[in-house]
Amino acid sequence: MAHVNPNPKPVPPQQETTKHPSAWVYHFTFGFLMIMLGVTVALYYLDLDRKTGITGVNLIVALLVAVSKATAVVLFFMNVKNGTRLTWLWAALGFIWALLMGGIFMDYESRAWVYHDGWQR
Amino acid sequence: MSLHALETVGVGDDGHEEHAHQTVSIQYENIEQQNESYIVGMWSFLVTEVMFFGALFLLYSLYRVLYFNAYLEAHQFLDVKWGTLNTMVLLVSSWSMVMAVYSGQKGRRKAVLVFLGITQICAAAFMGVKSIEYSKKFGEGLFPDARFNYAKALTMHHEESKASGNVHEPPSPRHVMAFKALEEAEKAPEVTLAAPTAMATLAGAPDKNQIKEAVPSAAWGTFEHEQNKARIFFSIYFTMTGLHGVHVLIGMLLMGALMYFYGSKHHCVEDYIPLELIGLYWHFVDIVWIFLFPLMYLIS
Amino acid sequence: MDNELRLTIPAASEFAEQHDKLFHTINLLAIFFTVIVFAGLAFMIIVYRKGSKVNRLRAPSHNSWLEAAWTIPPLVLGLAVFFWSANLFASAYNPPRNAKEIFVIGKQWMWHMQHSNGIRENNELHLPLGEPIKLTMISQDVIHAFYVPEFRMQRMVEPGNYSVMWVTPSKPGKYHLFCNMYCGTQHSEMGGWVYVLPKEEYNRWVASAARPVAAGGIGSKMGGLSLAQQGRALYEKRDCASCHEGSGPSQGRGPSLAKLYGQRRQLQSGQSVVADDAYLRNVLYYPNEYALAGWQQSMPSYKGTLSESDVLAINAYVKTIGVSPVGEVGAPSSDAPAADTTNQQWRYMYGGESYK
Amino acid sequence: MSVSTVDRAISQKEKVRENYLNVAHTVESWLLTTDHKRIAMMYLISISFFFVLGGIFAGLVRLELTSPNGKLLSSETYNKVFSAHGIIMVFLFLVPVIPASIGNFMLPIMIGARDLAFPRLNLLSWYLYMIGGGMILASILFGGVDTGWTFYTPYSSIYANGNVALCLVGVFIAGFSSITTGLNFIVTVHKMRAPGMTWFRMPLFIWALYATSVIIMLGTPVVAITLLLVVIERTLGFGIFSPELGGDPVLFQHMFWFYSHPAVYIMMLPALGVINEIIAANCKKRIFGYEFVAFSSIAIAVFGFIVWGHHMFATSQSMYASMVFSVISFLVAVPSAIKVFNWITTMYKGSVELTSHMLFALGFIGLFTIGGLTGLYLSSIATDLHLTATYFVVAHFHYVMVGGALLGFMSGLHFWWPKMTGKMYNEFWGQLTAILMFVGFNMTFFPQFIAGWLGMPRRYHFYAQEYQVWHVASSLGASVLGIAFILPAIYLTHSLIAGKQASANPWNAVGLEWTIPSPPTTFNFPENDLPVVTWEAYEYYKEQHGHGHSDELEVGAFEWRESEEASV
Ligand code: HEA
Ligand code: HEA
Ligand code: HEC
Ligand code: CUA
Ligand SMILES: [Cu+2]
Repeated sequence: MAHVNPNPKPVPPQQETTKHPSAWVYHFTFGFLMIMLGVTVALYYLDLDRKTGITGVNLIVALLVAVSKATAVVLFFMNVKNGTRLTWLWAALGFIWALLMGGIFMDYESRAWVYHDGWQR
Repeated sequence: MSLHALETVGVGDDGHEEHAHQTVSIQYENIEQQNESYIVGMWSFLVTEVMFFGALFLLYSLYRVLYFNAYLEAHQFLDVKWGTLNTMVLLVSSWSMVMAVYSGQKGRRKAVLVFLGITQICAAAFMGVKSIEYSKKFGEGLFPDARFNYAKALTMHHEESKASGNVHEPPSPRHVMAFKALEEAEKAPEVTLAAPTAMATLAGAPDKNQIKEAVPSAAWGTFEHEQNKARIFFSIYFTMTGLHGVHVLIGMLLMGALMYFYGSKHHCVEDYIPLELIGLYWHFVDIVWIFLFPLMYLIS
Repeated sequence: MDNELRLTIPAASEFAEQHDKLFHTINLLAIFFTVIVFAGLAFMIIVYRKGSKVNRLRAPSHNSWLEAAWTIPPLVLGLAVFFWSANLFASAYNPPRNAKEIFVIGKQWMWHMQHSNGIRENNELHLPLGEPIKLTMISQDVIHAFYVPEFRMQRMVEPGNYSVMWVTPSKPGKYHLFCNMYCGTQHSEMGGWVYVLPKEEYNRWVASAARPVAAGGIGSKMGGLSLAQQGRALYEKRDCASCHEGSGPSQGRGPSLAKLYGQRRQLQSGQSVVADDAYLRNVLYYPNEYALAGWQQSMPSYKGTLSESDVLAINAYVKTIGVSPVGEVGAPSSDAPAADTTNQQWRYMYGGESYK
Repeated sequence: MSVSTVDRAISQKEKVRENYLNVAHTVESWLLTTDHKRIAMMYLISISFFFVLGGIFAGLVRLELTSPNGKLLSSETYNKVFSAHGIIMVFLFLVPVIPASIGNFMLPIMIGARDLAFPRLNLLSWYLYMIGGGMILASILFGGVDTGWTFYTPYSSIYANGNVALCLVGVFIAGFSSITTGLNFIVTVHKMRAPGMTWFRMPLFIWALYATSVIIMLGTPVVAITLLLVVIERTLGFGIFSPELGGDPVLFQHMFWFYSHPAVYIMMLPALGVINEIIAANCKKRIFGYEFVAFSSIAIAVFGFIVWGHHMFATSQSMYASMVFSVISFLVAVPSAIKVFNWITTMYKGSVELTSHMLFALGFIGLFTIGGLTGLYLSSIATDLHLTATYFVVAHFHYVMVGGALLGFMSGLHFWWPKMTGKMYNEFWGQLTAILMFVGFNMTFFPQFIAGWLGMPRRYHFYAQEYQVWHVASSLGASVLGIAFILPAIYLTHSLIAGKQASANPWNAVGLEWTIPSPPTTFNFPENDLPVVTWEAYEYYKEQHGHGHSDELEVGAFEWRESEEASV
């Protein structure tokens, strides 16, 4: 039941500037993604935690790799360029998600502060 | 066919005036407003999707902190090779999707069809691999419903790796626990295996306490908690990958529809917006997997 | 119907007295702002009603100073209330060390109390006046909440997790005990009474409660044993000593439990934790989770064989090992005789007409 | 007045004029419509249905509670009844009510668009709502749900009787209906504003709807997935929240309130937005401090996301976390204060007309203030330890949800009813209802503050006798309130049949919606031409001169409208 606008207005001309990038951008991005995939898997077998003795390094590096992959997809594959209004929506989103994460972890992390170092000793 | 050749397929379709065939719905003033609205809409939808999966990632992280050892152990049941393969498949699909969108913008109908075809095949391959993985887990008793049997899985896993000569060390305490628990379970399966889910399955049954008392012997009791933590891992694993799989399936349906339209003569190739929207969606599905893969398969 | 319009409720704990001061301050604040708003509205309606002959010249449409004037006072007042309240809350959070410990177990739909002197009560709690009381509470099924309005205090009672609440009763009387977290069909009947008794009366109650029914007492003390003694009986029944400082065949398999409570323990996982109530409970239920550094984990789990109330008793005993003598124990005892009071529950809790 | 003669002349013409209601009469023309106005009306009807249902459950609750050991219902049934009341009222009534009915109708018109950005999505939203509502209804009718509207684990995931899984799936689907609506609004506000309609020319109602939509988009998916997990845990036995299965039940509360506190602002913000329109129109004045009011909506939306832990002060949540949540709860009260005081100041030097919708709005301000201020007792941790889960909380949230959001809805409904239906209702009955509702409401819920302060726990079927006085008082009030809700059902329905034709602008208000005929045509604007906006929001006076009588004042924007109307 979609109704059609019988006489749509013409698009204002100055808008016709957003260019489609050359296909090579996509091929390079794809290559980058594959390499990063290799890096993640290699990391897993290397197990930096054991190598460096610091717990969590591997997780952090793996997440950094994942974030870089995701960023590549968002920037190039999803072509985020005309997103002026959207950028803040995304920022808001990351902010809100961080709040949820932060709030819950704040609770669980700080529970021990009272019980363990408090009166009971 | 070389890439270049692919890109030039279907040039014959274009060459018309820009946007000439696109219809503008009544609520919009012009085609640009319509297109932008759709794109903003898709992004907003993806925002909700991110929160949707974000909540699950949060659960994942919290339990990972609380039950790290159980995570570490349980993730061994996920096969890194399959996972890597699936990641590769999805990345390829993402690339072919972006190429489809690219071709769509250039108005190359056949190239669109070919690239969408590649994407479809990748998606199908992804689901195929997933179903192999899933059925293996079902077989091992790792599906976290009432029949979840971690003891059996652990024992089988240990024997498997012994048979393949990977393990020389003695079994870990957890394995010992699993053996013991399994032994007991075999002696009195109906009681013991029911234990962890007694509460769940008997919700509302009047004799909850009876079951509770009948259940655990020492070894099983010790193991039950281990099992529960592994069970949480697998619950989260199945929920997240399951929902992701549902998204892949939906993507496949959408792409199917799209291919139908691009294949049929009446469709106007100028209207590449649906293609672009589905492309965005598909990349999002890909991104979710980009995070799922290291978090689920690569715990160290 | 109780025809008296009661607007106050006794403040029967030290916290309650503090609480009421805060409460009434917020009351004043709320009334103040409500009056401002209502008076403001009334003024505007009356003076500027349509058709009234007043000056409407130069009506303002914005004024940042004015905005600040009604942003900052609520902010400041709100923060003041917050600091007061948070302070009070913090003081109500950690029980003093000398608090008398009582264990509470919630289950659908009754309360079970275990005093450290061995007295057990169902749906009733007797407390001495003026002594700080620490309630360590856990649920066997869903979440409940232990609520005594006169104490102005409640805490959720969660499964798998001890929660602590403490009060210093400051007024003798008989007060309602409510379960204040929705827990199923008979949620509204999961409650009873809290008796705050002056010292002598309390001691008399203890004596009578300890005496068996046959001897004219209430008989809520099991076999005349203290909680630690009951725990000791269980400890012996389960043969914990065979590993812990015992003399049996597996002697020395487990660490000595002497003076364990409150110590810092090093775990195999690298963590170090304090041996508090939660630790003692979790070791019994999930020993492998709390495997000690330097020990071969071999302790079995007692989940399913020891109920929450058994665990509380055993741990009451464990806390005394190497600290104070507990005394010989007679026959081993089982779980408390949890009389099913639900039938008469309404009459018991709320009095008046008979139940159904 | 010359204006009304013009109006009357127009309304004569309107008798035959085509509008969105009479373009087609078939059932499909409704069920398959993509017209936002028709969808809004379908929403209005279905939401009203669920409100009556929820109201009947409320009546049962009040009836049962007149006696401390009520025998009308068994405990199990009582629990199912108040759960049904809460679930229906929150998920099927108050969350969608203003956005999906009034908002759906007014948003495109007020920003000057022919429809929402995605009309078909809008229709889908209604179908999702109906499917979700149907499932919730089915779960209540077959088996019932006795978890309360909060679905706390492990009770809901393991112990509860009844049809919890079906109900949760229903809530899940209803959640997607609000997500689709929110998404549609966001895109519409971003992309569909008429030429000249800048962000700061938008009516404040639109700002409120926008903030609401952002909350919906960011919060609803979280609760959707959380409830889905409970369903999975309950049906398949996956372990997530149940301690029996190694999970953490308090985690559920975190996830639930992460949505459900923002959700209370989903319910509140649209009502707060409506009030701006009413106050401006009935004082014939621009809203005082427009920017402050606009940004306070955004501030509430953002801060609203970080206070959820104030529902968990009595749980094992850590002391420090509780304090953080508490202090932010005090902060979130400030933007609300800004709104309240700006409204009062708006009336200063206005020309206040006590129409029925204005009476509702005034009642709203008073009751929201009381409700909001009692929220402060609860966000202060020490007092919350006494008051949490007592009738004090019940009274608090009815003050904000019924006294606030519901009266806000009534106010908006009365304000825009002529526009939506093209008919005038009886003003006397409207005013009477507003007063009756205010009185009945206070009679119902004020006693509950006292009962709560005396320690009366909520969700109690049986209770101690000393609370009976307050319960009886409350039930008495509820009967007045019940009557007050029956009245509009009568006179509004009557207006549809026998009401006077409404003119294009019966309240002499400004705003795009009053420039078009009542009821509007299918694509809202004459000749489908979008208006070009050259004026600010609430431009009631172009310039001021003279003193005293409001009738002497020049109503600037109105002059402009007169000439517009001539062309209709
Ligand atoms: C529309 C819905 C709505 C709204 C708007 C609010 C608004 C607020 N709510 Fe409420 N709330 C609920 C619906 C709502 N609430 C519901 C449904 C529950 C119960 C859920 C359940 O358990 O079932 C609940 C429960 C609830 C609790 C938990 C109680 C408990 O279970 O223990 C708390 C605690 O902090 C709280 C606080 C607040 C605060 C601080 C505000 C603030 O936003 C209020 C701000 C407004 C004002 C303050 C008034 C105007 C200001 C002035 C006139 C200036 C003066 C101001 C100052 C001095 C600061 N609410
Ligand atoms: C939008 C939300 C909303 C609305 C409008 C209402 C409206 C009302 N509510 Fe409700 N209420 C909640 C949301 C709401 N409530 C929630 C979330 C809970 C918590 C549930 C839980 O604990 O899980 C709750 C709980 C709740 C309780 C506590 C139950 C308990 O804890 O045991 C009570 C008790 O008095 C109550 C009463 C009322 C009354 C009298 C009305 C009245 O305002 C209703 C008036 C309306 C009508 C009566 C309908 C219209 C009238 C007719 C169609 C005429 C025919 C009907 C009759 C004559 C009966 N509600
Ligand atoms: C089969 C041997 C065995 C039995 C029986 C046994 N334990 Fe243990 N227990 C151990 C071992 C070994 C450890 C230390 C390693 C560990 O924590 O698993 C331990 C640790 C403990 C600890 C923690 C000690 C610390 O220093 O932190 C407590 C408390 C405890 N046991 C109590 C009990 C109680 C009470 C019982 C009886 C109900 C019991 N144990 C039965 C072997 C046993
Ligand atoms: Cu136990 Cu409510
Ligand atoms: Cu809240």
